[in-house]
Amino acid sequence: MEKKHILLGLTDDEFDLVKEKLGREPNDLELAMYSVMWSEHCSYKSSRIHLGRLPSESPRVLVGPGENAGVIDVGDNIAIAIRIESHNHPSAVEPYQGAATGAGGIIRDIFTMGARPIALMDPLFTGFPEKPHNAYLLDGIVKGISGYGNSVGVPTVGGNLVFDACYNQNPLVNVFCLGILPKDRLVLGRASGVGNLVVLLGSSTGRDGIGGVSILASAAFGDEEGADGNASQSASKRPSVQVGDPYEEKRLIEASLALLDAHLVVAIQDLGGAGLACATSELAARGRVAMDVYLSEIPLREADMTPPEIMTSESQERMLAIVKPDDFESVQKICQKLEVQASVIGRIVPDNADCLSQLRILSESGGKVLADMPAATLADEAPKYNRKITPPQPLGELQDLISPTSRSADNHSTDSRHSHEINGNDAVLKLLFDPSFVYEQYDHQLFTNTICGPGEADAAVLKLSTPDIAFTGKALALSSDANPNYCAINPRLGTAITVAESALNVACTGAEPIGLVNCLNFGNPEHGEVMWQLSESIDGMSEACKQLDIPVVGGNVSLYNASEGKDILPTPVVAVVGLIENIDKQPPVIGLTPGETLILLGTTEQNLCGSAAARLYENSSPSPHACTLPHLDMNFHKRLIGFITELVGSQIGGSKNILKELPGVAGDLVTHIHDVSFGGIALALCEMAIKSQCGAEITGINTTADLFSESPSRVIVCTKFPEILTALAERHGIPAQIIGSTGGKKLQINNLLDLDVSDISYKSRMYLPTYLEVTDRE
Amino acid sequence: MDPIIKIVTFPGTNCEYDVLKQLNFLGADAELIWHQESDLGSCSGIVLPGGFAHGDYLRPGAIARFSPIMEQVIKFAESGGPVIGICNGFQVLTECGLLPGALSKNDRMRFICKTVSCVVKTSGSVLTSAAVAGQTLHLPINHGEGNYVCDEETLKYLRENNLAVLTYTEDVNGSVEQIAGISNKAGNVVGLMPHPERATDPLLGSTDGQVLLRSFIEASK
Amino acid sequence: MEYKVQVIVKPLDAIANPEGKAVERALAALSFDRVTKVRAGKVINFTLEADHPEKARSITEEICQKLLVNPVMEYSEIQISQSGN
Amino acid sequence: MEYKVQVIVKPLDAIANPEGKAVERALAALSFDRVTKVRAGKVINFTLEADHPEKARSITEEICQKLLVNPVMEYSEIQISQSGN
Ligand SMILES: Nc1ncnc2c1ncn2[C@@H]1O[C@H](COP(=O)(O)OP(=O)(O)O)[C@@H](O)[C@H]1O
Ligand SMILES: [Mg+2]
Repeated sequence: MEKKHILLGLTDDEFDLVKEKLGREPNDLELAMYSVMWSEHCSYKSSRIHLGRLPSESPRVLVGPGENAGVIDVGDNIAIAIRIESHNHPSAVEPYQGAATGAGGIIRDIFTMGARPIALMDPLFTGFPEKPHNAYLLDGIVKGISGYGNSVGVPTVGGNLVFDACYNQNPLVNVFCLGILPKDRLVLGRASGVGNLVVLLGSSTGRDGIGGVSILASAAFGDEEGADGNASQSASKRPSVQVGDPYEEKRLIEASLALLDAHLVVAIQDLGGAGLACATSELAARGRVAMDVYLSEIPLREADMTPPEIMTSESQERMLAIVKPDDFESVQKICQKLEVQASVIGRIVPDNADCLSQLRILSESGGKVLADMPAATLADEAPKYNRKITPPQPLGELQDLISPTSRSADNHSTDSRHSHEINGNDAVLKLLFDPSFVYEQYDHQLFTNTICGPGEADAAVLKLSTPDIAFTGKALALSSDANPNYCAINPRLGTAITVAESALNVACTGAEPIGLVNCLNFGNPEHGEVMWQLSESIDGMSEACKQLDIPVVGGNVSLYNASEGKDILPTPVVAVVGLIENIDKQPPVIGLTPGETLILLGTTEQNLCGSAAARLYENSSPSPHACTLPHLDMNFHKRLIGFITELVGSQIGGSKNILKELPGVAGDLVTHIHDVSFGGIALALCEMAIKSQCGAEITGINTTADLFSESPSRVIVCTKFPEILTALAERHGIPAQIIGSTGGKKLQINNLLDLDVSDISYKSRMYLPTYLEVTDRE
Repeated sequence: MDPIIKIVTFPGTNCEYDVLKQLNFLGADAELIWHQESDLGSCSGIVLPGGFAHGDYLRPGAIARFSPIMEQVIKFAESGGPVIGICNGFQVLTECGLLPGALSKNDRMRFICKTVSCVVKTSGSVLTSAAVAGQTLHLPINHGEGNYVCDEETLKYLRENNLAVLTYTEDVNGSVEQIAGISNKAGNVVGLMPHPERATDPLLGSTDGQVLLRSFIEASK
Repeated sequence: MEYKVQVIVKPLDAIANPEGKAVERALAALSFDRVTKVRAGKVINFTLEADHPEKARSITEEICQKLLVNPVMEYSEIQISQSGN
Repeated sequence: MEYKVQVIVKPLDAIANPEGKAVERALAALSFDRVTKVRAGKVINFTLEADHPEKARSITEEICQKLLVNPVMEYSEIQISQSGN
């Protein structure tokens, strides 16, 4: 029989380290708590040493990485809290509940900080829905986000939907949440004050999401608990799925915010992965205080739970608060009104002279001590691994990573592999799909803040306001982005380009990027090549964020993602938040207005390396340095972002009015705007055409490589004033080229593409329902 | 006595502040009232707003109808006071019997959030008095269970009395006769699935919901 | 006495049943084409303390009528058995 | 042969059941306080054409496994009877 710690997922070395930290053998309960706290998911043991390289500071940052969420100052004594998290593996087992509890978990991270959650985004990655199992997963995931998000009352305003066979068995479900708080409501998860009460709020604790820990109670160990031998009981001890209850969470949000407003809690922390083990040890460790927890006081859903099960249960919709004894009655009153259960389950106790900040688990107050560990050894002292990094062989010619130098003509690599094979019409019809089938299942308008919802503009745009914070003219723009194809070929540059795209997306709505969170979805960290991808990706993100002055205020790492025995493509996801200082009308949206002119800002590199169109004609997955990605010129990109932010920002109400200098502009200079990314100019134009049911005739794009290149730093603008706009752009050092004019019912691009707008609309709209309206688990 | 509109809030309700904000924006006095209250206080009109009262478990509105405040709401409605139920509020109104029929799951079994076209069928209700019969409005819908069902007899009753005050211009969720909203015979109790409060602020696009909220504010004076 | 109660809530025949239709479509797509007339409803199980079986039934009927069933679109079937313990 | 099939899908014991919890609270508030352990699931009824009862059962089991039941959180009870007509 295998050793307990191995079954619980700890290595022999890790087990030795536990013994060293404790100065003795851990008992079962302690072992269970170390095993969950030292898991990859909770301890970031493989990634932590790399994450430190990300820039996390700016004058606006109030709370950086390390807390439950990052907090950024947006002026007027208001701050925003943002965070993103993955729920990949639970979603593979039970897509509805996996996605639902993913949304629930990230929402708790936000209101833990004192912020009212007001927006979600859900970057999703699955295999192609043509395969029934993928359709089943995607449908379940979308219904889970919809079921939970809508009911808990947090609108889902954006997201992504990416298909690749590498996600067949391992869908990625990332969920981002944004909240708004008055700066003085900010609280941190730090326990303090000897004598203060530890109060558990919300749901009862059941056997949800208990992983390997249940084996401690299994018959195999023949110990005290496992004696009943009842078959149905042992079946019920199997690891079980977490079920979300959005109604409980909704009441928990209201109760937590009410408690914070009334200044009734000293500290508060959500319960997520590793349940009470995590929340108690983190609260104690961060606050450097000792804590006693009384198991008898924890409301249980099932009477016969063992101590390890109770302490590691991942039952959803629970929070842990530190409350002064005198305030508990008031806490009870608020909780009773809002129908939230509140139980005192422990106390902050005086430090023992020689062992500081002990976390003790007692059977009951004054009862038997079942576990006794320094809190920090659980929360902070998991081993950190500097895992082996193996660059792929042969690395070939190392690509100039991020070139800050401006582009010169000979910099243009002309990788037009496949360009002779690509049929424009055919490629477009294969690549286009309309995600509205997904986001129409999400409430994206709650709080009447949504100025641009999903699908309308390059970023979602929300009024900066909540039920308790009045709108003052400011708005937020949100975009989430990923580019696994690019990251597979060159994780460093690919990630930098992902950051660049996300920042440009918010700029297209007139916002200045002010913060970023990321979710690093990678394969098995014990594979040297995966660690290389991870490390490179972090460097690419770091460089891009430094150059664009965007602080990384939080993130999440999900490793061991693999399907059919193969690691997934490296999938770093970023979400950028932008701030619009003043808005009094809707930003230009994706679309076309007949009778106007289309202008391309930025230059196209004729390079199909890593592009979606080229991928259609390749049989294998993109591999490291299979070809050379398009360049990213950061100086230029930064200039482009600045220009677009000002151009759009001043049109929608900004003060820095670059439009003032422009006589002869009656009305909007920019009627529509869309960045060029997935599918290149071809897909950007199709999306614009479909949105307005208006055609265009493009004469300025001459080659397939131009049409499908996904080189960064480009934007298409629709305008009534082409001369004025091109002159203005050029004055700001932005190349601007007139590429065609709008009107009619066809999208025609020289001899490269010729399609009816109604046809592409129909095809793209039908893609998802065709496969998702009928789904089975297979 | 100043006219005050009461917006009933159940645990799980989530559109109460949106309704409050937009009623204020249109110049009305309004305030929230918690479902456990058993006294309406000074009240000239009642809104049951959208959301997921009691999580919408079992059936939307099924549990909410037993809240203490509902007895008062029913009395107020029976005495002719203006009462509107938006989305989840409509579901509560049918569950508690103030309006006939029921709202079942959307026929495609999916939640729908989008803007749809509706036609005002009659101006004979507190929600449509300022509108013109035949007028088309673009209104956001946001529901998983908005598929209006009723038996033949009820349908006949609705038709004969012209009580389907608002209908969709196309089939969006399977509702019989594309019903989006109905009123009682007196016209003082109206339930509708679309969210007029989401189409009131010009910065958010459509302002077609204003005419409905204005009618209601007028009736609540 | 403790009773185990099972209430099955089914859609009335005259009322459309989208959930059943969706299941039927899915089954047809999976080539289970000999399945027809699919109707979906819900089941609620609970434990009830009552003095005798008739009492348990009448309480359950009251519960159905007040809460579990909306007679506009549903009806219920009740099963009551004495609890094992 | 035509068979009437009823499949009851219930949550596994260890799995949280928010709907049951909400119903239990509502019943308590309505003074039905002798009701406990409320769990909600679903029921699916359909008609199945099969050669003999065993076949009907095996098809139904396959349907449960493929579509109606996710075994990580649910289990099913199947009842099959010969159709009246
Ligand atoms: N899973 C999703 N949830 C919500 N909105 C989505 C989702 N997937 C895509 N969208 C929305 O659809 C639109 C198009 O998505 P996408 O093509 O990924 O955007 P981008 O132009 O940034 O690449 C965006 O507005 C996006 O927010
Ligand atoms: Mg974009």
